Amino acid sequence: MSGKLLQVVREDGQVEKALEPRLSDAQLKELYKHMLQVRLVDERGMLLQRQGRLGFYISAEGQEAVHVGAGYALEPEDWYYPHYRDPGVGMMRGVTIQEMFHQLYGNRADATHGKQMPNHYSWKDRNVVSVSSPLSTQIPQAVGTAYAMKYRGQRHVAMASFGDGSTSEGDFHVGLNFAAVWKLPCIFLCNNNQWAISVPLSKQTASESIAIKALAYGMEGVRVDGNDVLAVYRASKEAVDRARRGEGPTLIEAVTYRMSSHSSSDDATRYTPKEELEAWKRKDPILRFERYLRNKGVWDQAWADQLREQTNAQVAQAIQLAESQPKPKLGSIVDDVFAERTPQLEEQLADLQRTHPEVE
Amino acid sequence: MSGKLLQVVREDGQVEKALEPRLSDAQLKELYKHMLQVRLVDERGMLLQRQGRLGFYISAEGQEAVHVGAGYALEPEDWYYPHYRDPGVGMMRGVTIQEMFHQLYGNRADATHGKQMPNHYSWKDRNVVSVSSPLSTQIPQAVGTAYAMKYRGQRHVAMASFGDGSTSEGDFHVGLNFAAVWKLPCIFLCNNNQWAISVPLSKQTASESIAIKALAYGMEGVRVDGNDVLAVYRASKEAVDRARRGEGPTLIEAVTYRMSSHSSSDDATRYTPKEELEAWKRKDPILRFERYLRNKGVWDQAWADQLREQTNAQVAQAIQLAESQPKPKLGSIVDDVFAERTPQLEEQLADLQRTHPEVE
Amino acid sequence: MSRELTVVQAVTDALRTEMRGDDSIILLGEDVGLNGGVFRATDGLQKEFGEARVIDTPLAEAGIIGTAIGMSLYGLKAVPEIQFLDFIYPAFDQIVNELAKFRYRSGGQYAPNVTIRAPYGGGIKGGHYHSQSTEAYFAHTAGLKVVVPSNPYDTKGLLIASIRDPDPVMFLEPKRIYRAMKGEVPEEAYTVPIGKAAVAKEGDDVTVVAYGSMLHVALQAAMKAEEQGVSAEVLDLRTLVPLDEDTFLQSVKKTGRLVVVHEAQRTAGFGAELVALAAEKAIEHIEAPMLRVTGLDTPFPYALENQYLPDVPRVLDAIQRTVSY
Amino acid sequence: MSRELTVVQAVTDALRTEMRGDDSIILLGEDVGLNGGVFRATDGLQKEFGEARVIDTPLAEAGIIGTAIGMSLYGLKAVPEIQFLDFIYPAFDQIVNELAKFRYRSGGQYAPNVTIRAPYGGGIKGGHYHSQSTEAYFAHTAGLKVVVPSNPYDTKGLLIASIRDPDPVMFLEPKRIYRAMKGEVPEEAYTVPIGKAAVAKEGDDVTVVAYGSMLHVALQAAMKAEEQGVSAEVLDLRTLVPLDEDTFLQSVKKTGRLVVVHEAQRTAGFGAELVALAAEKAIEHIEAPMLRVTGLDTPFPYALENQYLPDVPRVLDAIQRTVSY
Ligand SMILES: Cc1ncc(C[n+]2csc(CCOP(=O)(O)OP(=O)(O)O)c2C)c(N)n1
Ligand SMILES: Cc1ncc(C[n+]2csc(CCOP(=O)(O)OP(=O)(O)O)c2C)c(N)n1
Ligand SMILES: [Mg+2]
Ligand SMILES: [Mg+2]
Repeated sequence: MSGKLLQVVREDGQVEKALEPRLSDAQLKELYKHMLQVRLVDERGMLLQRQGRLGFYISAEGQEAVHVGAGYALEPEDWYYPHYRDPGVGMMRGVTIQEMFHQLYGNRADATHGKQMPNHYSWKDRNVVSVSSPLSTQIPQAVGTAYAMKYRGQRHVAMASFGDGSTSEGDFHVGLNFAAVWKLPCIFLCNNNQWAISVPLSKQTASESIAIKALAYGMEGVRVDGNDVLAVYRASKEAVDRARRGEGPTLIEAVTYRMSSHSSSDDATRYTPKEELEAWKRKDPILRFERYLRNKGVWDQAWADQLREQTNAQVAQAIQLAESQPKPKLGSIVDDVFAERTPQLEEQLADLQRTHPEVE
Repeated sequence: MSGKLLQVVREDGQVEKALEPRLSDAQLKELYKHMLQVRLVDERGMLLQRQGRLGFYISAEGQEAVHVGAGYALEPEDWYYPHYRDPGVGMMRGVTIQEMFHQLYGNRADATHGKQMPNHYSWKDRNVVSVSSPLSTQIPQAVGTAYAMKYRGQRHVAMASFGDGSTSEGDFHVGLNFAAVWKLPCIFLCNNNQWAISVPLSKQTASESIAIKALAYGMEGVRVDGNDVLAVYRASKEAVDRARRGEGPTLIEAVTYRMSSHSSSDDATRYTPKEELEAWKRKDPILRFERYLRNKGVWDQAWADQLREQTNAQVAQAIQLAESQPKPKLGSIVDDVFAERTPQLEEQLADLQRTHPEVE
Repeated sequence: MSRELTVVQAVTDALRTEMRGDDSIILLGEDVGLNGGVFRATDGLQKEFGEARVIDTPLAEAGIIGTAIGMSLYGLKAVPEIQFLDFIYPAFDQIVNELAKFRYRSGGQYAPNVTIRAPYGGGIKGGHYHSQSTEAYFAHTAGLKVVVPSNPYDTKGLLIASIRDPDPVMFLEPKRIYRAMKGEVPEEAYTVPIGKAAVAKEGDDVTVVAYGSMLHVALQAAMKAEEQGVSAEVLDLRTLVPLDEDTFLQSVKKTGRLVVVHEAQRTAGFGAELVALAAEKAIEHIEAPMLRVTGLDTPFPYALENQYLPDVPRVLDAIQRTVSY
Repeated sequence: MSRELTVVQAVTDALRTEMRGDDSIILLGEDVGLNGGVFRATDGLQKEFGEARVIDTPLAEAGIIGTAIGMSLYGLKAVPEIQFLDFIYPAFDQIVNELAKFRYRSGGQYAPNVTIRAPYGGGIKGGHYHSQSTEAYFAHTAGLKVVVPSNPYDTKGLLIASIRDPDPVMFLEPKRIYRAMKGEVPEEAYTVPIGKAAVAKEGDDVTVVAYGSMLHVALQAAMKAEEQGVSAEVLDLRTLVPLDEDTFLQSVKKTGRLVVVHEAQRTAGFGAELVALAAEKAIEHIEAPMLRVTGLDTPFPYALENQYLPDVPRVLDAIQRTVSY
């Protein structure tokens, strides 16, 4: 609970042997793959936005190790309530790059029928819950799901992911308090990237750390190096195991840094100190993990090159197909308000069809 | 910040000399007076409600030492944002028993024109803010007032009082966080009476204590015996002094017990263990303080008898006058929505006057 | 078999009946367990169904609704109680931005099945914070259904229908009439359909629309009007969203006159919606100003609550003004 | 002196002008300081007035509004910004139960002077959570004034009037037109009175009422109608509460026909209030169904936002339907 930061792999790639999780070489490569894929998708997403081909984009650059490490500690039946900066959990559960780009374009093939902004994914069959823009609302929701899991006697866990700024909202407090009182299998993952748009952590909270806030609820709190995927994995795995044993919730603070602007609508150079960015560049989680894999003798350059190439090709293809899709049908605008359209919605749709016969 | 409970006067009335605040005999008697007056007003209030003469009543029985001790550490220019269980702060600032009963009856002489339920006092000229039923809302408000005091360069403080259950609301979290980040002269007084209507503290939070929640905000937290008026006074005075020195906010947890039902609408025998109540009866704050005054040689039985008699007489007289007052005038129903009545409100009043010519 | 129950007993009975047959139903809220709710609406249910199904929550409405959503996404049917509607606002974000929009934003993937019960309305000397009628906030929030019963039979049937309904429902209980009347309530489970208004009294000269406790004020006023030779038809809306436009428009077209009664403040209240509908879809039948008898555009007062609330003289006055126009 | 400013520049200008003369004005909100607001509405103000007067708050709307109330009770004039109206709900309790009711519940003793600024409305491809128009929630909350400007000049004058007004004001800024037009804005401080609508275009055949960004859609539709020989009068409401009933009723009585346009969803929207008012107070003048052209009764969609929002064809269609009735 102290300010101590759990680190497994140092910046130079050296590992703290005693803490190294027991993962096979294949698993380690998987972790690398997930992080890299997130990075590559994000790079392209930001570019598309700048080209005016996407309306909006929000990137996880520099923070990939947080949700990839945590998500990797989960089973597919565990529910994930995402922050908007963690597409990797869906991807590691089988969401394709194509599916993602359909969502980004909000087209007719989008699984959510173009209902939400880019990056606000929803993958029901992967137990990844619909991303919400309003911050922290997912926290008490995850607690409710953990309650239901426990009530149904299942040994699954629910994990909620959010940012450092999000800890200031009432819902953070309320959710963690319920989880601790009910002693639920619920894990709270704070992506502490030091900023909430332009507001630095020092203006967000005066507490020693985010992890220490766990004390207010009588729950476990840990602080990990969020640019060290093995540290995040290790802490998450311990939390998950504890949760499955019925020992209650954990707050994980993963200390990382937002390497991009907040979103495509933001220009972080207006407010972030350049040196800070430079310093964090050297801590890049993907490069660090590469160093670790090299030291360990697991690194395979050909494999890495191919992975990069393949992913980029998938992305390119996904964009092409996504851009070729039409918009969702007009009728979809009144669907999914309720299980069934009401007469009022039918009437409003008919009105629209009458005044806009040109729209499909 | 630990679970340690600050106690100055033991249950048997013996004092911890090193901690005894330096108060004159006259001041000590004032403290006694304030507690006793609250008790006597409450006794009568509950009775009037049972007789059907008051619509509602909420009593501070057993908890008098909390707000009396804390309020006594304040100067009249310090603002008090009350819980609904602490009429004593207004009283020690000169609110008369008569004024209180006019409010309880919501009559034409009520300073708030019968706008609120009984016990929801508002004493602007005493810097005691209007009581609100929605819990915890006063917490961020007090923070805003403390901000304004600091902004205006005044050395005043704001104190917000609330219950243990109220710490579960988002506004508690939000308010304390703002206060700590802004390092304000603000004091948070938790009347931890162990219950929130029928919900015991163990179902409210799993944290070690309420005081420990201060750590989540990086602020001071203290835990005091809430049935020991000198302990509450001491902790509050220290917090006030710190605040005036610009050293930021404090969370005070005063551990006490609700000796009455939650309110006149509640029947606590449905859910509170009898033994608990019995055990706490022995800790009565007024009796304990009497023991202390006796030990100290300050007690004056004739004075105490007279005080009781006088207060009861004031109460009786106040009731008589309050009951003789008419209801607020019909027109008052549309006043104080805005600084001035809108045409709509004038029209709605005229409508009412037309359909109810009998109402004054 | 049926027996005489009050409205609040019908709530308890609905919950009990439905919970017996469906272990996915979970109740949660402040004081709903051991204490059986401050109005006793959940009396005895924790005893029968255990602490895991009838939960005394910490004191945080956002937590109550937020966790209810999470439970229901996992397949449970959550039936949270908000102790007074006045205290629902800390959960407003969870209701408006989450509960109401989950199905839509996820393209139908995630559809929380939550029925929020909340006692609402005035008449109990509760001042601003134990008397509010803010049904219009919810009616103006796409994705929520809004149901308000007015008698014991409907209370049970509508509450069961709400719990079974796959959509989020705001189930607003008129606390003023919790114990004001008894009525026959069958022992077994049954539903009263959501989205159907009832003609509480037939009539020809004017349509009076009400719901919840105001239905009874409207009915009394209609009886008085009858004495004066005016035949008022009284509709009990029962569901605000989705509205039973057919029944409403039919009546308005028949009588050509409309009076709407609600406790909520006038400006932008649900009464405006009803008048606007008639003004759009039945204007050619309208023969007189359409009137609203409502709470005032003020917070709910304490001492003058009887003056704030619509009463028989005010409703009668409106009826007379519209028929004599 | 005056110069051409956009709507968002007029906001900044109003704040700057007023803050120079009154050190009791405090701005607070998420990203309003160093970053000048995500829409740059407070650009440069922290630099000019310092961190104590332009505060980057922690991320909690309840804290922003709650502390604003506390500041103002102590005599400051707090002007909080809510980053998007969609994110105001965590503060809904502070607004509805506290800000709006403080004066009333304290019998006039405590009267918070808070002007809440919030960008609102669609048209920026923001989906459900960066597009909402929920002005009706606030219009239905006694104790709040609700102001919506539609052009740069009014923006500055109404914002200054709101800050000076002793009552709480919801100042809703139509973000879609933040930069859509420029207009003359005097350099000095001036006010545009709260509670007064403007006749944006005179006409005889039908009254079209709008506010905010929809005013421009209404005007365009009115121009098209003119081409077709229909003379539409267009009202810019500017203030929803307190409503300028006189101007509104005068126009409706003159034209006998009413079309209301707003982005908000239809059911229980503010359009219903306007229609209901006309149906109560001007029914004898009404010659056709009164129509509402509004957002749909759905959450705000992303891909189909242009279909959701009222546009010229829909407004024109309503105008035609009502005049040809
Ligand atoms: C309730 C709410 N308030 C405000 C916003 C606007 N907003 C979007 S992201 C953001 C900052 C979030 O910071 P943090 O939680 O640290 O997450 P990060 O973006 O840094 O990952 C803000 C203020 C919002 N989405 N929801
Ligand atoms: C927001 C809100 N939710 C619910 C209530 C109903 N309520 C009134 S008092 C109370 C319990 C308060 O407990 P606590 O904070 O411990 O204060 P105590 O009454 O014990 O002094 C509840 C639930 C309320 N007033 N406000
Ligand atoms: Mg952040
Ligand atoms: Mg308590």
